[in-house]
Amino acid sequence: MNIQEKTVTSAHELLAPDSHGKSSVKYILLSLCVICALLVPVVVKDPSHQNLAILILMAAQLGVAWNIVGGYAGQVSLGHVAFYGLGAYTSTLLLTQWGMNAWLAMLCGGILAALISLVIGWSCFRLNGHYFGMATIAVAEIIQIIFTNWEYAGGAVGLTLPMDQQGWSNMIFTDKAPYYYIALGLLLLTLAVNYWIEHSYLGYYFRAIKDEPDAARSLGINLSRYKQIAFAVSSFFTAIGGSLYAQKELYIDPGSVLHTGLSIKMALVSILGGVGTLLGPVIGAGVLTFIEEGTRALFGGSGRGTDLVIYAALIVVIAVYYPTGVMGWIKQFFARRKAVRAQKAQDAQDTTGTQAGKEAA
Amino acid sequence: MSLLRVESVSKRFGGITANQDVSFEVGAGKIVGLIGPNGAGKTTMFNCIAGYAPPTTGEIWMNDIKVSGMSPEQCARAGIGRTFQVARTFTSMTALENVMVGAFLINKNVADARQSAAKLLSFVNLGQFKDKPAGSMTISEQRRLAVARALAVRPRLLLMDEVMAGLNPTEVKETVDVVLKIREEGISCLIVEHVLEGIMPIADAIVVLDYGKKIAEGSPEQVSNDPKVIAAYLGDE
Amino acid sequence: MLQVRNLRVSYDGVLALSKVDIDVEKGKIVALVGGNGNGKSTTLRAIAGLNTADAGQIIFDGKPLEKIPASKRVGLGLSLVPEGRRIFARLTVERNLQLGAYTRRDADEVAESIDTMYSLFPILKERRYQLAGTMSGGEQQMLAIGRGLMAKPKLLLLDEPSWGIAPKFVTKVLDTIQLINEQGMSILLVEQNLHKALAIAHHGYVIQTGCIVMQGTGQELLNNEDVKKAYLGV
Amino acid sequence: QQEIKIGVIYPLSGAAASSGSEMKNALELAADIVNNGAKSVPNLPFSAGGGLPNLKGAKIKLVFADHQGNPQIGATETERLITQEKVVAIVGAYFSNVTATSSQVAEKYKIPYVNPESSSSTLTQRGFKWFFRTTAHDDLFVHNFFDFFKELEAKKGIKVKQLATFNENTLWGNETTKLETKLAAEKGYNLVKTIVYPAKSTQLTSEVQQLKSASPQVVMQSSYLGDAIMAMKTYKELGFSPDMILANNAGFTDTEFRRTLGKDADYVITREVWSPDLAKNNPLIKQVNDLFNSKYKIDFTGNSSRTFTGLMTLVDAINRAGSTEPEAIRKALTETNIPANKLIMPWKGVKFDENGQNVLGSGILVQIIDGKYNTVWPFDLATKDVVWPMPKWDQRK
Amino acid sequence: MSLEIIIQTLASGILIGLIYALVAIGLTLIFGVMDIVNFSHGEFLMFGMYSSFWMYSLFALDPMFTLPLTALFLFALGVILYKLIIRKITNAPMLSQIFTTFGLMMLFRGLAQFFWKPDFRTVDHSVVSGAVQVFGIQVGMPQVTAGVGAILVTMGIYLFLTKTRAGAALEATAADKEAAQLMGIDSQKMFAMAWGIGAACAGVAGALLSTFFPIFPEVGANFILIAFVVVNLGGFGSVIGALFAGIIVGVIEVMGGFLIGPQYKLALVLGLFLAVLMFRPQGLMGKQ
Ligand SMILES: Nc1ncnc2c1ncn2[C@@H]1O[C@H](COP(=O)(O)OP(=O)(O)OP(=O)(O)O)[C@@H](O)[C@H]1O
Ligand SMILES: Nc1ncnc2c1ncn2[C@@H]1O[C@H](COP(=O)(O)OP(=O)(O)OP(=O)(O)O)[C@@H](O)[C@H]1O
Ligand SMILES: [Mg+2]
Ligand SMILES: [Mg+2]
Repeated sequence: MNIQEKTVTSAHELLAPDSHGKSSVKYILLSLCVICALLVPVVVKDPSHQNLAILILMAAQLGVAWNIVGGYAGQVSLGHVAFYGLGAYTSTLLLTQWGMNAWLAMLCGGILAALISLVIGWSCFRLNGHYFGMATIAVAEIIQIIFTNWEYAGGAVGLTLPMDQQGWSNMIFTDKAPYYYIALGLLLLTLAVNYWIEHSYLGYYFRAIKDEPDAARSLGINLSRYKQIAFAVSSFFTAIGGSLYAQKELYIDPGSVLHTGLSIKMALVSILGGVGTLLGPVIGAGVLTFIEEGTRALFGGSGRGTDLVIYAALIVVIAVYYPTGVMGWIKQFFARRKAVRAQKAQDAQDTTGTQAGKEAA
Repeated sequence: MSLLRVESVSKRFGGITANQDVSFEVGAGKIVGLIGPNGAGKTTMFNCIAGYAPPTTGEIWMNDIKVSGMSPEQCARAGIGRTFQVARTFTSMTALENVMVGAFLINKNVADARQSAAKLLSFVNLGQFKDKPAGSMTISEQRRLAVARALAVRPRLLLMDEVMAGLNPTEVKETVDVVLKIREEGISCLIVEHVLEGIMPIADAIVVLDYGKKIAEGSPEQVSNDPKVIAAYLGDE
Repeated sequence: MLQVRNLRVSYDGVLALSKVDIDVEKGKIVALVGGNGNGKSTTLRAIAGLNTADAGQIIFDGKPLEKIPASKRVGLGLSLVPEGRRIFARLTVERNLQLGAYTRRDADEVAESIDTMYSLFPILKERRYQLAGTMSGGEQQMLAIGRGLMAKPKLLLLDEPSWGIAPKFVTKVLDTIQLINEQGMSILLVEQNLHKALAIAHHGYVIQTGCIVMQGTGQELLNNEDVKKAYLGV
Repeated sequence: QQEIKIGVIYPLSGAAASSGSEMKNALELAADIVNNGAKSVPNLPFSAGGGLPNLKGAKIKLVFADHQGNPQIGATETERLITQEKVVAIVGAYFSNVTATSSQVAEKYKIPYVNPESSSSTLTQRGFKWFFRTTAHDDLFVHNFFDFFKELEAKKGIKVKQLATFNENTLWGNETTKLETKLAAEKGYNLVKTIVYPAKSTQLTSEVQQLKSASPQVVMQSSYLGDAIMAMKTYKELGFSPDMILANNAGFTDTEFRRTLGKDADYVITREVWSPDLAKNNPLIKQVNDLFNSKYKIDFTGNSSRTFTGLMTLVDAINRAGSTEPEAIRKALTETNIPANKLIMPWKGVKFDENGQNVLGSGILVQIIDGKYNTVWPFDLATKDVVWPMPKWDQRK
Repeated sequence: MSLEIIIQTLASGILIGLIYALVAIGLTLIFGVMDIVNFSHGEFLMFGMYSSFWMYSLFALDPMFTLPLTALFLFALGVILYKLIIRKITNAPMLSQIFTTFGLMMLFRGLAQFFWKPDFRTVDHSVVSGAVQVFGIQVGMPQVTAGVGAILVTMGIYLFLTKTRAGAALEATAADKEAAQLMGIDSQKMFAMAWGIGAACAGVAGALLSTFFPIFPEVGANFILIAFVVVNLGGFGSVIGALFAGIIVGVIEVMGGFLIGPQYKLALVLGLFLAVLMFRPQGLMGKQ
């Protein structure tokens, strides 16, 4: 199996491709990005556009969370929707049935998902590559069946959140702006954790496990422990993303929060942006959501599925021509530029060299 | 005092017996060569010691710790470092990062790990490849990288599987120097090697396997004059 | 029989070979020597078609090879025993040998060749139904050589055939190489066991950082002071 | 000239696209009638054409959106329709779970939402102010079943005792199962088997085998088309013939159901809301259906006729409001009172209660006989007598 | 549970299982040779069904008679798809391969809907219809035909892979593409062939199914998950494994549905599949 994803080492490299010294530039750039992001709801007033921005943030957050286990640690989970659904269901049930504070409920959902991921991981991590991916699909599918048939959780009918009980403690709002800030905050938090992991020994361990698990063991790395750490962190954030979905749409059912297609989408977001890179999923989410919403707005009314055809065709084209995602493409771009520059320098040297030679002769 | 004790180890794969009742010892700070014809069971013995393939019968001890039956990662923690006959480098990482992964076992701090990894790379003469992706290094370079990586876990015993294969005599000499430096650090080495110029001059002892059985043991001179070894392995030259 | 002119090859933009010229005459053994990472394997891979050349010509039997894919070159009589064995790990030993003769049509002749390989490397016969991947390193190397010979090529490219082979057998492998050469097969040999390799080679090339820097008969090179210092550890 | 934008949101692609496209046709027909008139149906409101009289002949313009059967997309698209396309009202969304999320968005923006065909009873229990449903819901439909049994016994002397339910496992099938179980117990029927099967099964052998072992008199079934066809084929294959198959619409009323199964579809009774043979009582039905058929080469179905009616109800309200102000439309909707003879449905009219539920809607039961749907209940609308029991498979010609 | 019911469920399980196997074999073949999981495989099945349907409805040709044609179409489709798209991603990372075939899945569904409408279609009068009576139980004639067809095709593929030169070449390419080239095997040709045969298998399965299963653009979705389970359970790349796994899955599904409750039948199959993987991580017949 070919899991040798090309890895761009860090956002650092990308933001300042050939300047390790200029880290202040990097921080200024980053803060600029964050400030811009903070201003979006102030500038963009149209709720539908705000909604689009939220969708991008939510997709990005899921992609970043998935990337921890699927990208860095190379354990391609195709059943992450299980955690998404667990998060959504847990927080919704705690909120509606037990009157718990929504933020606390969200946290509980995350913790529960992380715990369950430990159980799943314990049994599935013996499997390699496609077997692992398939097993995660199976687990997600089983969880969907359980929720579909579980009366307490609303079964196939689903659960509704009280639309009229708005406020911060219930995390229910009429306006889009609060959702936007929550989604943004969540994304930044996930990114921060991801950044920390990437730059700590964990990041190195994850990549080692992905490249050569056998060799990693000879260096004292307990494979299942570190895979489980990656899986649990990833599930935690995925579940929180699920809770946010429930809080935003105010209605969940197995078809919407436990749908296999969503697992794939989480992976798609990362792949499109660049697997195993910090900011890849964010870019991927932007691109994917734009294509998705754009094609639907333009062609969705035709009634012939034209939007899907175009969307799918675009996906195929991107996958075929940019297999390492946007980040991979950017990296290649810089690498090529560097090579060209080096070549030029070389040529210049050669000519001066030969000239010098001639002169000497 | 001996560091590693292999006590009547046998290893069977289905019908094939790769090791049969093999016992030997590696003393602290010694270099021991493990030689024998192809298929004699040397790599298999490594796998037994490093926890990759537990012996069918017999026991293996590191000082007072019984390592047979432990997992590879436990063995690593018990002080056994190893390289593989097939290089198995982390191909998406740079040479330095490869070594850093090993260094984290001792110290989880990234900056510290980077520093000690850089030292180790120079130690095995790969200093100039620091930032080169490991996947684009030649196979023999990757093997030396694997030595640096294994050293990063600060083992007391280092198992090296054919790190000198594919080197020309000059390069073999360089590598021999590296091995001697490793011994100076107080690390014992158990070396599987077919390049005899690389092992005979420096080994404190040689163990010879044939068809899974130990057929000889002793100093390099003793072994190379042993008719059984000549017949099975060295050939008459 | 083989002429390599001005060969230039790169990996992801990084130059591995900058200027390689090699000639192999019919019925000769030619050795290519050089230090670690200097481009020996890359040269062989380019000749076999696994790496595409950025520039230069490879002419085999009077035919330019640039446009011919690797798989078609085998049919022309060019076979490579690659570095790192590359045997089919999940297939049996015998199946590996059979696949070596993929371009040959006559089943009886192929069976005969397999027997020849078995007599050359008895361990292969003993393990004919074992999965190749579970063989020991040296056994796999023997299998790789045997598989390369099965194609009955006009020119055999050997990349470090003695890698991981026990001393007693190294002699045998090199003897075998000489033997098949005497039977008419031309050979381009990359080998680190320089004493032995140069001893059987009719001609030798020294490659350094992707350039051929020296050539001569095997004996000339063996006696050359620079070669001695750089490669023979003297 | 003013143009009134109405957002319509349906599953135009994905698994339910086939129903979606049918409903889209019905909507386009309705819009066309309102805007351009239709002489052949003089009795239908707005058939004079020329747009809405009270808004100076304003034309209506439908803005279509595709929700792909996905609740989140439903919500997103509704938001887009409201904020980008500035529609004055929404019609949608067929799937109950999508209706749930998309109507929530409309509620938030205070935009009227007319739902012509989602049957989940919970939708009108949410206390929404802007949500109106023209069709009757599952609650009523299931009650119809039991009314039917009672009347069968009273008027025809047929005793029904042993029931089994056989429903698919999405929202619709689950709600139905719950109600059927409850009512069976309340009304003293013996429910011998309750089966909930996963939609999109590749085979239904074990399900039918279970039914057969329980040998009920009546199987009450809710299935979409693919499953419905497969179930019937499996019944025949395994020789399972209860006295009655009482289906809950959906797959069993699809044109393809009869075409595929041919004679094997006969004697199935299914709940409907519409049937061409009702034209006997209401000429409008035939007239509008002919119009539909001439344009799209298909007949109305229970779905498309309801969708048509939903849009017409909304148009009626907008016209009475005389304004495109949401609040005015909402008020007009609450005051809706369309008499039976202005509808193409066998209903007593359209009139909403405080939850937005049409209280005058109802269902009918039709039985397939000789490849045609015949209304068999309510008995006063019936065009044919119920065939009971269904002949055994091996005794059919 | 009476004997009759046992036999009946067993028979139904085996028959549907054989279809699963046939769908899965194409998938396992493509995977085995190229290490690519083809998410659009269900759509090959769909195309097979539509091919039968159109020849039936336009020219009144029975799906059984047009089966070879359908196989041929699908073979061509597989080869063309390989040449146009898959060839470019042979060396791409696994994830972008998943991405591609997933995109193809959506694309094919979309195209089918676009051109053929989302309606359910059926072949209502095939030469194979009705039911046959064996051992006191009834089984549908179309199902029996499909089952027999599936066995024949599976055997054919198995013999092809093990007994022919091309089969050996496929196996070698699967093991190591570069080394296979060194043997003189044209790996491009082999990959194209794998896609062709894989698609043709799905096509045959589609043709066999078309006589008793409704045809619609999304029909692939009904089978693909099960096909994946079968491929895994049998062991990626193993044809015989897929055959056995298909039958096992079919039987478990039908039996489990009867004994435990239909709503859990899929969960049961998946649960069992996970349990097997715990003990044999490489599937029943997979190589490690
Ligand atoms: N997993 C396995 N299954 C079956 N046989 C095996 C397995 N692993 C090793 N063997 C056999 O055990 C024997 C010993 O193999 P081992 O790799 O230890 O040899 P070695 O001494 O390292 O040889 P070399 O010098 O050629 O590397 C060989 O004959 C090999 O075929
Ligand atoms: N797959 C690859 N990607 C990138 N660079 C490579 C790759 N393979 C080889 N190289 C580089 O090309 C150069 C020549 O390598 P090559 O393998 O031809 O050397 P060699 O002479 O065969 O060395 P050795 O004696 O170690 O086998 C080296 O600098 C190596 O780093
Ligand atoms: Mg070995
Ligand atoms: Mg080399």
